[in-house]
Amino acid sequence: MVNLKVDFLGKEFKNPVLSASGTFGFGEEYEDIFDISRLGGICSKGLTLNKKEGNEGIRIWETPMGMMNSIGLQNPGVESFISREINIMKKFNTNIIANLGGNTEEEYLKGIELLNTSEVDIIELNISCPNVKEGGMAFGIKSKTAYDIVKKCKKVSKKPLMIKLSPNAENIGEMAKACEEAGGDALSLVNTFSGMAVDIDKRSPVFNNIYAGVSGPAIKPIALKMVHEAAQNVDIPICGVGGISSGRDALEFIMAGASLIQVGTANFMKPDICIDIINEIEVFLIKENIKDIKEIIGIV
Amino acid sequence: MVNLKVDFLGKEFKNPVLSASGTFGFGEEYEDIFDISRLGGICSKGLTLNKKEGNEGIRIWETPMGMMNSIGLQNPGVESFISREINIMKKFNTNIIANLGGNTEEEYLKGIELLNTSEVDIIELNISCPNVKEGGMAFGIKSKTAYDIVKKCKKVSKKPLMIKLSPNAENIGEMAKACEEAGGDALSLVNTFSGMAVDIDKRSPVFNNIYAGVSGPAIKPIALKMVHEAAQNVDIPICGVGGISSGRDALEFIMAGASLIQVGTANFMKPDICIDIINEIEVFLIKENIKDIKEIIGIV
Amino acid sequence: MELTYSSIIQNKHIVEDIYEMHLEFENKEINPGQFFMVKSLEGSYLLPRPISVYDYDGKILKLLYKVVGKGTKIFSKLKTEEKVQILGPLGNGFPLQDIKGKVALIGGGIGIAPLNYLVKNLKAFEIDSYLGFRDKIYSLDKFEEFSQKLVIATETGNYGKKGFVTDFVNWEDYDTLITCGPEVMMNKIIKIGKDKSIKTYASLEKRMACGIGACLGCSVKTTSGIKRACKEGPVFSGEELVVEEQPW
Amino acid sequence: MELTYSSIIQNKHIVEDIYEMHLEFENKEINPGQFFMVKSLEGSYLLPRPISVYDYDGKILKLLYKVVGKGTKIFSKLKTEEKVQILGPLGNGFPLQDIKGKVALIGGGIGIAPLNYLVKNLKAFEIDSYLGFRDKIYSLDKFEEFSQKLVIATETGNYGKKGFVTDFVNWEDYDTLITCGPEVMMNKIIKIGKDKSIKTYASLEKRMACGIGACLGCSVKTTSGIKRACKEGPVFSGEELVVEEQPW
Ligand SMILES: Cc1cc2nc3c(=O)[nH]c(=O)nc-3n(C[C@H](O)[C@H](O)[C@H](O)COP(=O)(O)OP(=O)(O)OC[C@H]3O[C@@H](n4cnc5c(N)ncnc54)[C@H](O)[C@@H]3O)c2cc1C
Ligand SMILES: Cc1cc2nc3c(=O)[nH]c(=O)nc-3n(C[C@H](O)[C@H](O)[C@H](O)COP(=O)(O)OP(=O)(O)OC[C@H]3O[C@@H](n4cnc5c(N)ncnc54)[C@H](O)[C@@H]3O)c2cc1C
Ligand SMILES: Cc1cc2nc3c(=O)[nH]c(=O)nc-3n(C[C@H](O)[C@H](O)[C@H](O)COP(=O)(O)O)c2cc1C
Ligand SMILES: Cc1cc2nc3c(=O)[nH]c(=O)nc-3n(C[C@H](O)[C@H](O)[C@H](O)COP(=O)(O)O)c2cc1C
Ligand code: FES
Ligand code: FES
Repeated sequence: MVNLKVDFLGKEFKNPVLSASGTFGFGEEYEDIFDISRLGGICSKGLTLNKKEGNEGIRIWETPMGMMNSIGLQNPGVESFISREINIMKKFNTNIIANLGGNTEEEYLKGIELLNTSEVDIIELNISCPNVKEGGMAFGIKSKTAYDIVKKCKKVSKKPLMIKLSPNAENIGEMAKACEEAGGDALSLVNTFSGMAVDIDKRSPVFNNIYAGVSGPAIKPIALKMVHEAAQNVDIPICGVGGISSGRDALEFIMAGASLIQVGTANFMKPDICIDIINEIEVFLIKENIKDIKEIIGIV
Repeated sequence: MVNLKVDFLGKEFKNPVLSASGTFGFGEEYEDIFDISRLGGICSKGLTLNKKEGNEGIRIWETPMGMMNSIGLQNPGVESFISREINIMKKFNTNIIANLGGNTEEEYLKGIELLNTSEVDIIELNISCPNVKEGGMAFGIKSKTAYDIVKKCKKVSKKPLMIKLSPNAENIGEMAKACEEAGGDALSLVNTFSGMAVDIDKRSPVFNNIYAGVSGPAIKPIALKMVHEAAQNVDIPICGVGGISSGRDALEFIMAGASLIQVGTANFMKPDICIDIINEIEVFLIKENIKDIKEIIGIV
Repeated sequence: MELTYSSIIQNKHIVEDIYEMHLEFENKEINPGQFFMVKSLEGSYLLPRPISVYDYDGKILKLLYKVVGKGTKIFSKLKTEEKVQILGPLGNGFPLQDIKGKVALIGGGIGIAPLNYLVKNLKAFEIDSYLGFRDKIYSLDKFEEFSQKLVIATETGNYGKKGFVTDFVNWEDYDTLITCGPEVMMNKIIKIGKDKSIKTYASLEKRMACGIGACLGCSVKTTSGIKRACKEGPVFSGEELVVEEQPW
Repeated sequence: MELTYSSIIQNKHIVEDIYEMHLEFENKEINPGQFFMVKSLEGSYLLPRPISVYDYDGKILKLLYKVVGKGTKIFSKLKTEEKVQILGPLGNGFPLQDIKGKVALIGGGIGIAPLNYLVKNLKAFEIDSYLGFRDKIYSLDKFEEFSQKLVIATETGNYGKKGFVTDFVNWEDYDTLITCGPEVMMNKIIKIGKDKSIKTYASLEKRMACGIGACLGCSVKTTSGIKRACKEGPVFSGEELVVEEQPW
């Protein structure tokens, strides 16, 4: 038997496959479709200190082998999460990653303080959501800004902090390094790319916010490059995200330096795709006679 | 009849559809396939002062609705272009845009001096090729570096200068502005995105250079956003490029602020696709009762 | 609800851009108004497409669909015995137990699809059906069989009355209006329902990614907050919908 | 060379992952060794695929292809009467006028496709054919008809001799070696040709985007500089190839 287990920030992951934030709710909707306890972990929908209703207008748009979304961090707020949604996640017997966004420093810090007392395994600090105006993403563009917020968050956090980077960062290598230096325990990347669609019949942007986040297989080669670049620049572990829809895709990210990977948009294409991906990774390791997945993390 | 003509840097373009640099050679290979004089213009293969042999190893890789290339600016050099290839282009009776790359300031300046005496209509200054190590792209990442090179090029150039921006620029709005302030006469964007592919069977990167340029429909929403952002930041005209494969795509770019558009990767999907695109634009204008394409440039 | 790969029993062209697909799908319970996320196995698109249940008899799942873009175009080319990925049944469906009194079903174009499976399950009620088309008519059988009155209108006047079908409804005759069709039509009916205090139900079409409530892409503004068309809908009562701010 | 949309006359499964497609394509001139860029009209991929001419009689263009990935998989599902986009004939083809003396055609697997159309056009020469397969054999007719000697080898020993077909060639017997197949096989033959001063021609497989010489994606290193496999190739003489540095 091959070993798919990964140790990441002191937590054991059954396998390197996680569901990505915002594409998997809090897990319960997928319960009827497959056995969620098979996942390495689940990243919660992006949380904010206070409940958010999200954006108006069209929220979903298909693009060539990709999609755009402008959900705008609709979520019940951290307190509700701790008293309600986390209990849904707990019963799946896998790692719980709370994805936390914010518009201000205080929001992040208060959110973390609340999460400190909860049973989440890791906090994924979302400094990269392109869909809220004031914008978590504001923190994720310039390395210096990111450094400052991560440093402060790290000070209050009792949970391991995984910083979720934006592909819109000015310089991904520098950004990765800044987050490491600020004390980030791990990195996840990438969040969605800022993109646009025009409704030419109406002669107006499709999205009320004009820009929206691009995800899916279309972005895979660019996301993979960013993961590789980040891995070249830091020593903290990395969770790779962006367009993964097969075991081969996942293995590309792992070889490029990701210890774990997240599956986002592909869940919509085939809601049990995470299981396929876990199986394909396992079959590859067996075929290639690789005893332990750790042997190939970052070998490229 | 609707008017598709566009005046761009003092040149008349029959219509806004150009073939993009590197995907159309110097035009001659497409001659058997369609009437090239129907194009608004042709951007030459990227030229450098001296002949280049290009990169070793795999040069082409398909990605989901996109492709990666690592040609590495294989080209005959500016002098050969002026004495030979330009004559091929001249017989197509359309605008000739010479795409010029370089590794050093001198290379750019000398290249421009040679082109000054030629019959090219516009020089497209490629500060964004990700596939040469020393890299034209080095000039296209930081706004300040771009400003400096554009300023110098502008001083020697007797031809209108269209600056081709990289989507890997740290800040596309700022970059656009910097190129305008340095005297750039127009902008074209985007060049290819830096991306990566891993051959998991060989456990090595697919490309000898590790990273390569991503293009095609996959990048369209991101490229469109960048064109819109640039258009919001400058007053000089813009030529939109990136993933355009239909008249509707072209119209999205035009409405987002592009006066002209270029078709690259889509030429490989269907070698006469530029003609389809011109026809589709015309049909749209007729149907929507738009008399002149200029009415919709930048209306979004 | 389940994810499965169903064989196509037939996939036939009905008229103009309208097709009907029959799928193997045995022994499930499906409420009228529910839908499936449907995806062909090959094809250059990413998201499954939401399609309503047009009819179901415990054995064969019938879908009626209109070719409007890439996905439905690919559907129209699928052949017998090929498989499609389906996820469902999804959504709430029409609240059969709450529907009262004399009912008008008002369908526009392809919006008649969910009403077709509804009309036969509303047997116990007094139903009049009003169906509007642009030019060609289709899929009238069930409405003829189960309605007391059937009014057809076409915009071109080619069949039935000429004009919008909503022009031929005597609103005061009804206790309940049930509608599915173009948004302008549904908005109009919801407004009439509100003005005249007639109970209305509308089945909304929103762009969807997951179809199961996980992505929050299909939000609908209601008087009791944001709801998900795929989970708390697609059927909403007119009263709870905040129509003015709906982008549909 | 032209861009056209050809109807599929038939598209049949031969053996294992090998298929044969027949296309309408009338009254053109095609040299053995030329190829077409082939693309299905629907399907989730972008670049056309280069496929050699397997046979042509002035009316029907025949292609023999192996399903290895996404594109060829989609090809294998295409049905009679569907259309495919084809661009061609492309490339140089084998230099019929230069081929001299006693000739060995050495094909490996699907690499026999271009040799099949070549063998019947080399009628005037003395030809021996050496065909290697992994396990199953296919498409031997033309080689039987037009070769003086036909040697078959399979890696499994299932048919013919057991081993690599190159193990059964008596190199000194030939003036010209013509090969198409896996890169290791072709490299070996080119090397043997160089060592023994036998003229060799190899038809190379390089990844292609445009197929017509415009993108410079298919570069081949030769003693006289970089050449394009799609334009100056795909057939190159062994002498001019710089094999050591070829990534194939
Ligand atoms: C609950 C529900 C039930 C539906 N039932 C039916 C039915 O029974 N028969 C039928 O023909 N159509 C039905 N529709 C509409 C159908 O989903 C769209 O026509 C279809 O998704 C269009 O896909 P396309 O690829 O052909 O078009 P494209 O325009 O290429 O689609 C692009 C994207 O937009 C989405 N989209 C486009 N139009 C619509 C729309 N009107 N509603 C929702 N999403 C859209 C697509 O799902 C896709 O993600 C239903 C929609 C919903 C939400
Ligand atoms: C001049 C020429 C003639 C050929 N003739 C034939 C033939 O007659 N029959 C046949 O079965 N095959 C032939 N091939 C190989 C054939 O082109 C590939 O097997 C095919 O492109 C694989 O496509 P895919 O989508 O199935 O595989 P994928 O691996 O999914 O393809 C991904 C990309 O890689 C390229 N690619 C993958 N393998 C090859 C390869 N071996 N050569 C070139 N590009 C490749 C594809 O074109 C595509 O762009 C020929 C190749 C060349 C260059
Ligand atoms: C509908 C949708 C909602 C998302 N919501 C969030 C979110 O709340 N927080 C977050 O960090 N990322 C969010 N993302 C980004 C994904 O987690 C992931 O980083 C991105 O989509 C790239 O991965 P993919 O290509 O596999 O989807 C969302 C993505 C989608 C498609
Ligand atoms: C094979 C290939 C070669 C290219 N060579 C050049 C080049 O020499 N100079 C340049 O400025 N851009 C070059 N490009 C970039 C294109 O001109 C274009 O900017 C980019 O591909 C995005 O457009 P597209 O998505 O329509 O292809 C090349 C692109 C491809 C695919
Ligand atoms: S479509 Fe995902 S929540 Fe409704
Ligand atoms: S494939 Fe484009 S030059 Fe050969």
